[in-house]
Amino acid sequence: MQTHPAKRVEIIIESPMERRLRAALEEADITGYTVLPVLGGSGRSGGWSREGQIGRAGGMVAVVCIVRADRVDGLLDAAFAVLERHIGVVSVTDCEVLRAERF
Amino acid sequence: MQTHPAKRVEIIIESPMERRLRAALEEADITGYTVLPVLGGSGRSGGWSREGQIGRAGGMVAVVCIVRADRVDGLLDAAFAVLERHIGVVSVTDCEVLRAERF
Amino acid sequence: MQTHPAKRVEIIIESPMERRLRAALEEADITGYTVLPVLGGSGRSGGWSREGQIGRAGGMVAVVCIVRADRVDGLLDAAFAVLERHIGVVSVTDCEVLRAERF
Amino acid sequence: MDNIFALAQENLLSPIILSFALGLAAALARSDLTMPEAVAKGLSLYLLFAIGFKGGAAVAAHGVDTTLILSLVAGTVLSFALPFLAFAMLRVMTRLSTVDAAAVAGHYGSISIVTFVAASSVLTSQGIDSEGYMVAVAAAMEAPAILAALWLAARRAPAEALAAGGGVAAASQPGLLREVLLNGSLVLLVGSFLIGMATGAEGMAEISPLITDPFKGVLCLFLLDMGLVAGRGLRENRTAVAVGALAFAVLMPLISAAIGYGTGLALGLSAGGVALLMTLSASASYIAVPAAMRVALPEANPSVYLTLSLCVTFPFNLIIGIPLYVAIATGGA
Amino acid sequence: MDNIFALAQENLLSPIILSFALGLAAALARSDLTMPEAVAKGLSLYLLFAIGFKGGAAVAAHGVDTTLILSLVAGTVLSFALPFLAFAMLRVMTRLSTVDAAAVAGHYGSISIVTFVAASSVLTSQGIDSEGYMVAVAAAMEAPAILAALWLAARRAPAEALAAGGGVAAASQPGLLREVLLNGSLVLLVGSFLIGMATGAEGMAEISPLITDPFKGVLCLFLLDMGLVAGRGLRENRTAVAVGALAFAVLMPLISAAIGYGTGLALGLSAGGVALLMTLSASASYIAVPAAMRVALPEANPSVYLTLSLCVTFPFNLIIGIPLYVAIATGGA
Amino acid sequence: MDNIFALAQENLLSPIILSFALGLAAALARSDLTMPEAVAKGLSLYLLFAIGFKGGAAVAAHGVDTTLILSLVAGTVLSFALPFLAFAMLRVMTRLSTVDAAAVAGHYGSISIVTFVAASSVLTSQGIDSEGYMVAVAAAMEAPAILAALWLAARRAPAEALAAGGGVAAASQPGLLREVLLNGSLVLLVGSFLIGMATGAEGMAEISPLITDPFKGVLCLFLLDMGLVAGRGLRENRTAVAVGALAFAVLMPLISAAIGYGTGLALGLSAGGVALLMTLSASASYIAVPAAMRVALPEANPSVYLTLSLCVTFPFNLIIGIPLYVAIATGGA
Ligand SMILES: Nc1ncnc2c1ncn2[C@@H]1O[C@H](COP(=O)(O)O)[C@@H](O)[C@H]1O
Ligand SMILES: Nc1ncnc2c1ncn2[C@@H]1O[C@H](COP(=O)(O)O)[C@@H](O)[C@H]1O
Ligand SMILES: Nc1ncnc2c1ncn2[C@@H]1O[C@H](COP(=O)(O)O)[C@@H](O)[C@H]1O
Ligand code: NA
Ligand code: NA
Ligand code: NA
Repeated sequence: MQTHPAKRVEIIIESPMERRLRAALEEADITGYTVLPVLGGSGRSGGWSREGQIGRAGGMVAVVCIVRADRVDGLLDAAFAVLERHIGVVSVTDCEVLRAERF
Repeated sequence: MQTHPAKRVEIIIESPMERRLRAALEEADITGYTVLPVLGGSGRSGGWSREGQIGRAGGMVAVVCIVRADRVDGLLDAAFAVLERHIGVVSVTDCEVLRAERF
Repeated sequence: MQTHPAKRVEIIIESPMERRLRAALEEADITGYTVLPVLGGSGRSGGWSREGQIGRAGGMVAVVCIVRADRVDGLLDAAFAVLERHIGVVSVTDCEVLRAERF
Repeated sequence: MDNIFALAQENLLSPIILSFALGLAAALARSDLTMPEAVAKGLSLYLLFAIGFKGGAAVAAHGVDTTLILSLVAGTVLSFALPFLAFAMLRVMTRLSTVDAAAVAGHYGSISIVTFVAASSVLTSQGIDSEGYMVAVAAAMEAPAILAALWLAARRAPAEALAAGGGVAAASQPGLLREVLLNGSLVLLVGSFLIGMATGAEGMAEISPLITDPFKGVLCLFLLDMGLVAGRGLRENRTAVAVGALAFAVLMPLISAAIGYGTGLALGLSAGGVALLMTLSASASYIAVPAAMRVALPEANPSVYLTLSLCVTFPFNLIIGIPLYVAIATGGA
Repeated sequence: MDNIFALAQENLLSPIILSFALGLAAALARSDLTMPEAVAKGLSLYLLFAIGFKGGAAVAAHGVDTTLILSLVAGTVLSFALPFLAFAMLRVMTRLSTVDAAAVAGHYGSISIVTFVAASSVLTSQGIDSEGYMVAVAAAMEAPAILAALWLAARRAPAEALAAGGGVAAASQPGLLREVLLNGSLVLLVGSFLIGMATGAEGMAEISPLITDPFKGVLCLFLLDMGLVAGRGLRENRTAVAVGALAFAVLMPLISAAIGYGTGLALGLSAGGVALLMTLSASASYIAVPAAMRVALPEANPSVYLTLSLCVTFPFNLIIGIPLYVAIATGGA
Repeated sequence: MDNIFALAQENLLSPIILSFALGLAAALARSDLTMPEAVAKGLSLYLLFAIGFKGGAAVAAHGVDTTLILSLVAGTVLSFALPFLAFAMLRVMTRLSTVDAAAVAGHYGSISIVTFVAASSVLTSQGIDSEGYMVAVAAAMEAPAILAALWLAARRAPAEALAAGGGVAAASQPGLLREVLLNGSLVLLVGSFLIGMATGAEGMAEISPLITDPFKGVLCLFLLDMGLVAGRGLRENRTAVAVGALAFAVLMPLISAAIGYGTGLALGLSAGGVALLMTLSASASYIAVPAAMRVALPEANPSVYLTLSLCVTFPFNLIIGIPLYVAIATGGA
């Protein structure tokens, strides 16, 4: 099956910032992304878990965004503007996609 | 530690189609996969979120499937037959696995 | 934007073993990771789903861990010591990260 | 006439409607108030279980009268027939593609169980009796409309549909019919109805502190969630729906209710039963049918059918429709 | 004898059993009816809290009699001893590997709290009193069986186990014992028991509208979910379990119940208390023990122990066992 | 004096406090007892809806007296002013950075709705009336403290904050104010208050079986969860907080309560109303303010403010504060 090269960007970000990240992505014309829930984790600021929490603070989400390689820089700039002062992790992986016309 | 090359296929698909995708994978002899929940996202058909939803329509799941490189084509054919007329995203990434005998 | 090479390790492991894996990672000085929920899946031991389940047994989680390449071996050793007798899948992917100083 | 206004006003000031309005307002104002998916599903399981069980217990108490079977048949026929009417209206009133029109039509033949629950609770408040088996009629009306929609899409849009790999193939999709007939809410509704029938007054006494006393309060919370979801839908899909379609979403329930009224009278249902049959006819699905459409008619645009059903017709029935149908059925109009 | 049949019939027609049956049927028919994991967990937290609290409040009301300590000791001993019997039976009746047999045996020494709850609710319906501290006995019986299972796996399967990195190592795994003793449901059960004891009738009066009135209804919903999970288990693991193992899963509870009966009489428990001890002995764990087995005996096949415990013994106890144990304990047989 | 001890003791033995203690103990002992996030959120939606509605219905019953507006103004002022006092105390008592101190100060100006709910339920138990609109005062006190905190961070820490891209920018962040004023719990609290006012006694009668009868029991379950979360927080952040900060977290509520006492008397509130205003002043936010701080002051360390607010001040108010405030307000001290 015919596949096409692309990039998979994964942004793990604090829940209270999710809305701002989505807005920033849309402003940068990145309209395709998927948000996955996160149960817990650990980082330089210690461990945490969502269990029993009711506030937004103290939670994270993972935003997965598949883009054509030439759009990665725009995406990273947009994401970084939101993330800059915040905790969170961004990784970029090479991938192949079906139906390239969608990206 | 000894690792072996493989492929990581990630299929983001509408919840109402999950059952059919699972059946198609199993028919194509792909019996190893993991299904992750999805909270929301955005695409050409606009944004959506699972919060407060009770129906299956209007939700997606992410199916992650790690396979030997020589089985990727079979997998993609099977997935594509289900996905063809539907929204959804398929990406394939190179990876290394432990315990290659399991794939 | 400046990115740096790193590795993305994804460990899909039984829920009852999550605590032990976290402890092992921390002992191996891997303090950055994120835990994602898993809805269900299928493997050599058959299919399963979390829906309606209340016990920990019969569930899995996905642990995503982004590390510098030189730390992958330590990570895999630590993970493997926990996983060895258990079901579960480990994959390692090349990636690029922002803010390399964090890893 | 006075009666309708009195009813409408009382209805407007009920905690149920106001909870819906609160959710709607919160979502439109972009508040981050949300109910977790699991909680919303839990509440809907509760409502289905409670309404099914109470219907069954009522049948056990009053016995099965001869109208039961006739009502089930009538419900099935209505559900299958109304989409044809809806489709014809949509072709005249809107510029929707055939596939979109067929999908929307399917929603209006089928039913919304929360609308039914809200109408039941209005009847209860006003001390109006109704046939317990109307729950079974509701169940009977869920699926036939889906078949009608698929048939419409396949018959009327062969070219379109075939190009897309289509409707015909879809209608004959293995497993779809089975999936629709065994969808979770239908199974729970029918199952708890049967349990209610089997255990009767005794069973009712045992679990009534769960399924009767807090019922209305739970319905408020659920409608709060419905308001949140509808408001979010409106915000995201403002532009998806043209004026003609909006008019359809208000006109269709009135016409369906009129047909339901005639049917109910012909069947000889009680005033309460007639009001419920009107409500069922007038209501539009937003759970079972959308899921089936995603599987079988993926080319149909979900923004259109969900916006019409959930964001227009549902609130219309809740606020204006139900008091109107009750007033008409009880001869108060 | 008549009494048993009357009880069994009444039991069969209770909303509780029928809800379980509905879930089972829905899952076997491949309906997509499911309860979200979070809701199922929420219901189980409610049940544990309510049953624990009510047990504690009952102890506060009736005082601690001398049998309390003896009953706790007896429960602990039963839980540790029954796996040896189960293991022996499994070796005779099935071809399970030693590790599998040990794991299954552990499940049958431990207890299922929902089975206990269902039995309590049958007693309450029939106006039969029981000792409030039976809840504490239930708690005491949860963990010892796990140690027995690990010991069996390590003693009897040294080669097998060692080859796999093993049972012995597992038994001495740091943290496992602690994890088992502090597992969530045990802590909640014991904790709410203590709260009930401390706050007594006054505390009971404050929260009884939550933990008493809707209790049975919530139990129905929870059993609906248990039916769904059991049905799915049956569907996926039809072939995992041989006839011998099935026979074990029906025979073992009867034998355990008989031993529980003797123990209960020897302790001088009330008829209700004897019925509950029989139920505890007869029930098999499907939460605490499976989780411990995944950690400590990963080589044991979960399809085997979960299918036997959840899909065979649990329904057997629910439908046939409980009315039988109650009838025997109250001398009705 | 006797009165306080009697109250404190009664309070200590209430199921509510003991449930919190159970959660705390379980988490500290590393039990895996947890409540799913969705269930905890569901419980908090219930509590907000119930407390808001009941407050509104009480206002509908007793009429709006002239003190209402004054109380809202007073609450707003308190919420904005208390952070300045808190900030000054933190600068003296601790070595927290300016940004951390500002963030902590914001938490103590704002309120904790569960603390308010717990105090209301103590008043109800003791048959002490209070103004229904105290719920509205609670709502009014949520947000102003956040502005005060941002202002403090921007004024006092220009260098620090600017280096980090900072506070000033943050305070002027588009959307933040709107987000705070429309945060979910605030909207639900105010919305259900208005619904309660609009539907009054009639609405209350309809949904009181959900929002009144099981209220205390649900509060127990919620506090169990709060205990679990607080205990986990303590375990993970033991070292994040110095002795000075701990002292602050106990001293500040007492001082705030004293100020609340004076304000309440000046406003002419009933004894119950004074107790509630003391409680609101003394309580510290752990939902709305932390979320706003993560957005606007990400440099502030969440371990510090969450530990102080949730793990120290919340239990302090629950166990010692509330009975003390009630005793003082009712002149029992
Ligand atoms: N190396 C990593 N790999 C995956 N997730 C990480 C990593 N580092 C941090 N995280 C996630 O980001 C959160 C905040 O990290 P930190 O800023 O290091 O405290 C953690 O709690 C994790 O959920
Ligand atoms: N580029 C993408 N990266 C990640 N997820 C995507 C992407 N495009 C679409 N999706 C997901 O697929 C859903 C449907 O996409 P679409 O068909 O473009 O409307 C979206 O709501 C997203 O959840
Ligand atoms: N190839 C695979 N790709 C992704 N997930 C897998 C794969 N194989 C197994 N899994 C996951 O690991 C679980 C146990 O696998 P197994 O040990 O093969 O039974 C499965 O239920 C899946 O959730
Ligand atoms: Na209809
Ligand atoms: Na047992
Ligand atoms: Na305060």
